[in-house]
Amino acid sequence: MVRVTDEVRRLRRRFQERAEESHIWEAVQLARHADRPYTLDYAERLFSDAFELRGDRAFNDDEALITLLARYHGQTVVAIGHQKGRDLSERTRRMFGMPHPEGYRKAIRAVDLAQRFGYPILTFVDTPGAYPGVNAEERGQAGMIARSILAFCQATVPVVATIIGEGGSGGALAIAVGDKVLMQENSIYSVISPEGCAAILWKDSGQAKKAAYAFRPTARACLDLGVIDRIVEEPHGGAHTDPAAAATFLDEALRQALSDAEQIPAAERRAARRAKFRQMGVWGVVDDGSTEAV
Amino acid sequence: MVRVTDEVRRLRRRFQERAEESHIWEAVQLARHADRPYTLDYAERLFSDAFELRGDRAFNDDEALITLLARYHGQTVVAIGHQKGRDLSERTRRMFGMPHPEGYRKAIRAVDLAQRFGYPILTFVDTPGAYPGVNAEERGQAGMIARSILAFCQATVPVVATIIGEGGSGGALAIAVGDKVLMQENSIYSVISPEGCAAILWKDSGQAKKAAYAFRPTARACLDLGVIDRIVEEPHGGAHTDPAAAATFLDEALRQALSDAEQIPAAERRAARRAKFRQMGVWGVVDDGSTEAV
Amino acid sequence: MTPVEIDVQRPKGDEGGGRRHPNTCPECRSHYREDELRHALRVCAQCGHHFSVGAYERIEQLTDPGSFVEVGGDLRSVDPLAFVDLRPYTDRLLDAELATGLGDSMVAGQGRIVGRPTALAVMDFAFMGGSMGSVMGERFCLAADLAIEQGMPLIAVTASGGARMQENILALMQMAKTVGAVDDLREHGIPYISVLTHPTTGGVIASFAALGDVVIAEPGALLSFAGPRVVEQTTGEKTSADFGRAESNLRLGQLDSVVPRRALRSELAKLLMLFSPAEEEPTGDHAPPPPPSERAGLGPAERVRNLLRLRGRRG
Amino acid sequence: MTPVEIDVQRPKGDEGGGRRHPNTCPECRSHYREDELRHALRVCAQCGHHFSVGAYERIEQLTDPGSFVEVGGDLRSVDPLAFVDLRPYTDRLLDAELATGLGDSMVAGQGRIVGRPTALAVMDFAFMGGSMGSVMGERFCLAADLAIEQGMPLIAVTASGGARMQENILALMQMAKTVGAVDDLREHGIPYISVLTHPTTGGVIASFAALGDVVIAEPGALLSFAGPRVVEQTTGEKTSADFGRAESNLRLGQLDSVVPRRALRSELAKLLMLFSPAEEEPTGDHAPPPPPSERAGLGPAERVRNLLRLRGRRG
Ligand SMILES: [Zn+2]
Ligand SMILES: [Zn+2]
Repeated sequence: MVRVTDEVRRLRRRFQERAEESHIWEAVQLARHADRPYTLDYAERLFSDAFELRGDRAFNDDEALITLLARYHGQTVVAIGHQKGRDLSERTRRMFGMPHPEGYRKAIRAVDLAQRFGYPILTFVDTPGAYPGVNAEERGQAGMIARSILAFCQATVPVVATIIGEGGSGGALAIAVGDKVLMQENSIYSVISPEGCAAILWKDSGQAKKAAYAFRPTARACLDLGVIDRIVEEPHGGAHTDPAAAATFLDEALRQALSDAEQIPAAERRAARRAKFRQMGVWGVVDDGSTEAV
Repeated sequence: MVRVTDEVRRLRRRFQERAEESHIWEAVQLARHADRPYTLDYAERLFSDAFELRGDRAFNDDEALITLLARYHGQTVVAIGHQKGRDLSERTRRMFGMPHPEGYRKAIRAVDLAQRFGYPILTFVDTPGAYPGVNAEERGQAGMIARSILAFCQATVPVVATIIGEGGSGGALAIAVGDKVLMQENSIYSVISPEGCAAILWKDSGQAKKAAYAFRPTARACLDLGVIDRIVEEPHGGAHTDPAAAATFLDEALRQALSDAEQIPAAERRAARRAKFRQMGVWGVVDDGSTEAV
Repeated sequence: MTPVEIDVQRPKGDEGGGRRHPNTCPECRSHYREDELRHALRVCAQCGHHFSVGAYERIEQLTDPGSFVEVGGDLRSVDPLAFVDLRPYTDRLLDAELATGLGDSMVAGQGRIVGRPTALAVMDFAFMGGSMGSVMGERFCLAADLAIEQGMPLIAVTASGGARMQENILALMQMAKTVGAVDDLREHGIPYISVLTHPTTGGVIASFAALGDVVIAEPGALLSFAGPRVVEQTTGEKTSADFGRAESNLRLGQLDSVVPRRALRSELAKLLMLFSPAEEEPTGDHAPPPPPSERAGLGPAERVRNLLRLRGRRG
Repeated sequence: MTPVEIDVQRPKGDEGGGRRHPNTCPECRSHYREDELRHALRVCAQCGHHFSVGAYERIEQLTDPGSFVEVGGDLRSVDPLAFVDLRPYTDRLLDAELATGLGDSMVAGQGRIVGRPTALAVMDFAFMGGSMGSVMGERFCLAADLAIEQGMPLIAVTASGGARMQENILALMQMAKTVGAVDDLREHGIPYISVLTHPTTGGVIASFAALGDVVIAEPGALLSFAGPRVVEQTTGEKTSADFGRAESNLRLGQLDSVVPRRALRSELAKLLMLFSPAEEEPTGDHAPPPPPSERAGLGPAERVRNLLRLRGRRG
């Protein structure tokens, strides 16, 4: 009695067929690879000049999230990205790419700057999630994530978001609401980490692999579900095997996506972006006539 | 050789003549009188309904500055005011009306709300100044005052500011940029407290009375200098002798000022408010021909 | 109990374990008959503890009798990912609907509060821990659509453990989708009041719930992005007893007000008045909340019919 | 020394008292000839201490030779309040002009940096402690006007103890007036870069100085609303050695960057490029700062002539 569309049936069949595909766990591992290129690695290769915009003008400068004013193919853009660290000291300083509210406040400031000068925004998403600490909570982690999402909704400049590693939960989405959303081939994007999902649903975080198979945080699943617009190729073996090649693939995809986003008239862009996300979701309708099972 | 206008000469003569008028120090004392009505005392009498908007959505709720959504003569307004305390406990809680950055951030939030819904803004200024503590500084006191002033500049809704007690320095100005600026008869408005001025210029804060005579923080001087638009009458002996009567005088002045501010077309209001403050200041011009001494 | 709850539920007064009766106060152990608890708006007469309130009962508490009309009541979650953890998602959905009589974790529609029309989006924690999936997101958007179409405010009442893991990335996208609806409200100058009840955490508090033009909460409600258990397990930090509680959130600048349930209807009526145009002076009488009665909108008969259909399908 | 300074000056390395020669480094006691210090951009070769730089010398350091044209140079402070403290305000003004050769605490105008046109508003701490009165406020607005009229960015370089008490409420209003100019820049989409140097406090940091689209500071600069002495005297709190310093402000989120003086010109050139339209690719060469030379704009002869006039008037 719940009427579902052919599209839902197709999705279910596709996912059931691919139940054990090895790529899922491989992607989880590659997305988290210690040598995977981070935001600044791509910034160095993509931008001819860059100036780091630091600080939230309220509390501190959260180095887990960086914002840049940068020149990209002769055009000024604002870049916003999570930033993990390479060695232990940098990892600690950057909190493993997990922002506090101040990081999102800085992102909002960067969006505001882009908006005032009409600069396109490029975001690079790579976080296990927002930092789940007492101080972060006390300073309004939830509200600041919400306000960051809202800032991206309100922007009338072109926004292209790319998941370049871990797209973890609301902490990722906070800077991932774009006119175009891309995912690198071996990046992951999910509502919770596989470990977190396993801990809750299987009552055992050791079942992360099982959880990953079940909830499919892969680029391919996201594309199938209409959540992203394009998968960006990586060098064979993953982006870390050849960062320069990965940057070249990313560059080509970003230029195309930016060009597509720029086609949308500025006056319609906010409504169009809203409409894009409005259609995300799958549901059925209770219906007297139908006999279709989910 | 510095050419000055007749207006400057008039001002100087006027102030020199009034050098010792007793009202200056009386106003300083009345403005700080322990029983003087505060923002909430007027809010109770002026508004038929009110809902307190609390919190800066970032760090805390600064009770030295309050913001209200309120109904004023059948129209919804946003009210923003410093709030001193009556007894020691309330005074401590409200930091004697001296806001931290969070207070100004809350004010900015209230301005944003007013702006989005087209509600006029009424402000009530009554502070010795922004709180000069280490924590306030570390959380960006200066920048937040600047951003609050900017928010008032940017608003396109009508803004009426009234100095109801102490208008102390940048902490007062942060919420005092209005289309119309009023001062109660016995309120004061100055760049620094008389004590602070005395401590710096006379090297002796005990010389506050002398400083007050010199720098004239009175409503009359502010009116003469073009800084305010109107002096609001108080009951004989000061507002504290009859708060209800003081509220009635204030009500009449606010209605008139609000009505005047509403005459300015919304599209011109931001530029008009900017122009109003742009003309504040007095200077001379180096000129070959002139022989006029300052 | 749904899986989501383990993230957000902090035992209150009964750490010793053991299932308490749902009508026994977890704070003071007072026990109430169902009708007396319902009549008391599910507030403990002894200690003021606020029990959970279902979506339809909340709507009864707040709106004028007979004024509520539901939208999107025919939407149902499906299972595009063919998600199976310890049990299939489709089984969990069916159980939730059978147990609660709800089609999902939010009821959307419009009604009147002391005479003033308003759109409503009310969550129910009993449906899979108030988790946010595709249906909840769409229902919230439908409520926002109503508000925009008819030029009336939107009031959301939340209770949620966060996003629904079984819909994974689609659940996450509901954060963007619902915030987009808030953006739509803002672009149209429509007032939006958010009422946070125990618990509101995860993806819900980090999206539309935090973005009310006015944000109020019920006393004692846990309101945080990460629940206390996640914080302690992930960071090793200890959380205090008032961690994430409404009162802490008020002190920390995240809320405009903490309003006891008995005052909620009149406070919302005042806000609706304040957000109404200057010409329109308040006309409604400030009557006390209507006595509990049959829920408005979709009738119980129709609800049961839907349930039977679903059961029939699975049987 | 002007009165304002006692608010902001924290002795550095010479608490023992005693006047040091202005070309003796307060940090490491190295002493420099005037020409070598000037050539070194007034940065101590031994320890990196940044000495104060006058407004015209700063303009020389930053702009392409001969490119600077001043506006508002003929404005002079007057004394509407007939203000007398231990000395009349008019005497203080005259002394300041004679001592510094400046008409007030800010020089405004336009110039080019590595070929890119920009408006400039540069403060001088030597003129009454860089205090902000009516003339400074108007000059800042004139610089903003220039930027808007010619569609070029505005760069402000600040050094100030705050508002000028002798103009009392008119000085306070310069905060609103200069922020209004920033609002004007924003409404016109004009980039605004704020460079904060030691010290920038009080009404200046709490108005236009804090509002740059990009805010950078020189190393070690004291940047606070209340100076450390006021904080300690008013609240009884102790201030640490790094209280209000540029490096603290960077850590606390108030700055985008702390830029050593030697890198300032090239960093500003990069920002001017980044803020330039997409069509226009950078053309200027990234040449090193020009050697010290006669200041651009209003010539020294003219400046001296003005001084003599003023002196003549008073004599
Ligand atoms: Zn109880
Ligand atoms: Zn040195």
